[in-house]
Amino acid sequence: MDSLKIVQVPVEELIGESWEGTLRRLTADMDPWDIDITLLARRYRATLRALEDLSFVIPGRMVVTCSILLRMKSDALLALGRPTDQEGLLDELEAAIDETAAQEAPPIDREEFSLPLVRRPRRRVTLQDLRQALAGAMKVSRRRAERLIDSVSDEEEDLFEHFELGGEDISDRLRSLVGKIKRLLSGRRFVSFFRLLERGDKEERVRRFIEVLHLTAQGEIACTQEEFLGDILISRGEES
Amino acid sequence: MTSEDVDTRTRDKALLEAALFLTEKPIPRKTLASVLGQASIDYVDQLLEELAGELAAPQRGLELLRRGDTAQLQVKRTCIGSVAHLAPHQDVPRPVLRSLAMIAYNHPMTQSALVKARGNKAYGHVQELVERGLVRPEEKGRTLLLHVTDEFLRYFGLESVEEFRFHAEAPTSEG
Amino acid sequence: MTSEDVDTRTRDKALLEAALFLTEKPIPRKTLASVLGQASIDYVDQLLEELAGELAAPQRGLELLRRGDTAQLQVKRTCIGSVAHLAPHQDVPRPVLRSLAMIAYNHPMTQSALVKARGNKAYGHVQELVERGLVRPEEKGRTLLLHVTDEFLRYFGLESVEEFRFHAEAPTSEG
Repeated sequence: MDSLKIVQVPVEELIGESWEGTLRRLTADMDPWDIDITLLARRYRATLRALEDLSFVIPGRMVVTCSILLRMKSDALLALGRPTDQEGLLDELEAAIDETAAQEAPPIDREEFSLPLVRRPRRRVTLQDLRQALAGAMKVSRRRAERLIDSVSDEEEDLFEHFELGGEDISDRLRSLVGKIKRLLSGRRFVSFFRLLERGDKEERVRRFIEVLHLTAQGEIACTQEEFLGDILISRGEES
Repeated sequence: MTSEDVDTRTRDKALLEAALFLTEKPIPRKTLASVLGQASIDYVDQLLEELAGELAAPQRGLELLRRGDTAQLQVKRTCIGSVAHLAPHQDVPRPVLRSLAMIAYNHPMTQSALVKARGNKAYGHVQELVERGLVRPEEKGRTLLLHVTDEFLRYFGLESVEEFRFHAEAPTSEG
Repeated sequence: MTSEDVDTRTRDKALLEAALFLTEKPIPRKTLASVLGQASIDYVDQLLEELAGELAAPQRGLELLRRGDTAQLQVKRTCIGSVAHLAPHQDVPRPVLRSLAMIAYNHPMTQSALVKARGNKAYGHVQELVERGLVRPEEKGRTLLLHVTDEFLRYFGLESVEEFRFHAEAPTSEG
């Protein structure tokens, strides 16, 4: 008897069927003196699954019964078959269930025992909200723009002024940077400008940026910037 | 009553429904009065009364819960079973509900006995249940004696705590 | 129609109201059908229609919002101004609303311009706004041109998007 056949049991019989009733039904074709606990456990689980598929409420006792059957099945498999009979099985189950139930809080019937439900109603937004949102958005976007401009102009004032273009070690630095970029690019099409930074301070950023410009001019690498003031994506140049 | 009064009353009833729909907590009559533009409490009561009457019709799924000075809309008990699963913020967490069930079942129950049975989390549960007005603590020596409240009975539509015990002991297979 | 049908219909209307009251999000008709015990979509439609009719009365503060395959109760626009302060949660998150306001103000606006102004999160906002039917994207070269929809105008009770611009530019002290 598989889960399909269980579903074929008239629905009105399944509704409200007690765990004892289910056991009787599932063992009806077995020798009462030789209950196959492995088969029974499988059938019982299939019944539960069928009830679940039908969206039936599954009483806690049926779940307990099933878990006990599974435990008995594993015991039986370990002991290679423990003779039992239908009535004895029922007694044993009943005792086990009473014991389990006694340890638990009293059964809760969902219908009878459920608190009023909490809602988190969300209100629709008003024109006034939309208007305030616009003011907020404008303020934030202005700040964003100012921040970006500030950061660029700060760098120009503080650093470009004192920056020595080139310098003695520029070719060495360019060579080592090309090596680094190639390593970072292995298996990739692009590498972010930020990956080239170690400390990430303004001075390093400007220095790297100028090196990147040099390498771009030499055709060693190519740069794209999709977004204004956004990240610079570096790819292999035509010369490399 | 002039036709303008009728119009005002109509608008106020709509505002009352909107206010009750939007709040997630019981709303004081004073707040409702201010929503209606500084109306009198008596007037608010009249409108609440009317609303409660309309909600009593069997084709309505909500009811007006009046408690102390507050009002709140809630799903009728007869409908809860079919729709509870739709509420994303489930009422009381299941462990808290279990502690409540235990208190009701052993009513009155000492907090120490509850903690013995349910573990240390039960202290938090008691606090939550007291805040919700479902449990009333009474000092008793070094522990608290926990009672369920009238509010508890009303919530579950019970006459007495014994009735809960009776329900709890009924075989589940009959449910 | 037998009296039993009438009773079932009465109960179903109550369940429908309860279900709509409980959910925070638009609820698919299929879900409503299953709340009514595997009712047909046609039947759900009939009941929704009836409910919408009842809510249209001026003394009701709610209305039924139907979009696509879903239904949702919401406070009428005419009432929301008086009760909005009672609800801590709004149905469009603030950052998303800011993006929407910007699109409406600069209508139509390219997605790239929006992202420039609002940052990368704006991609997500646009997606949410499109899903809610408040914004309609139109492909334009490599970016999208964003339009507000008729649904947007209806939601805010506007005649045109220019009206919003006018509102937005009015001195705030009047708001």
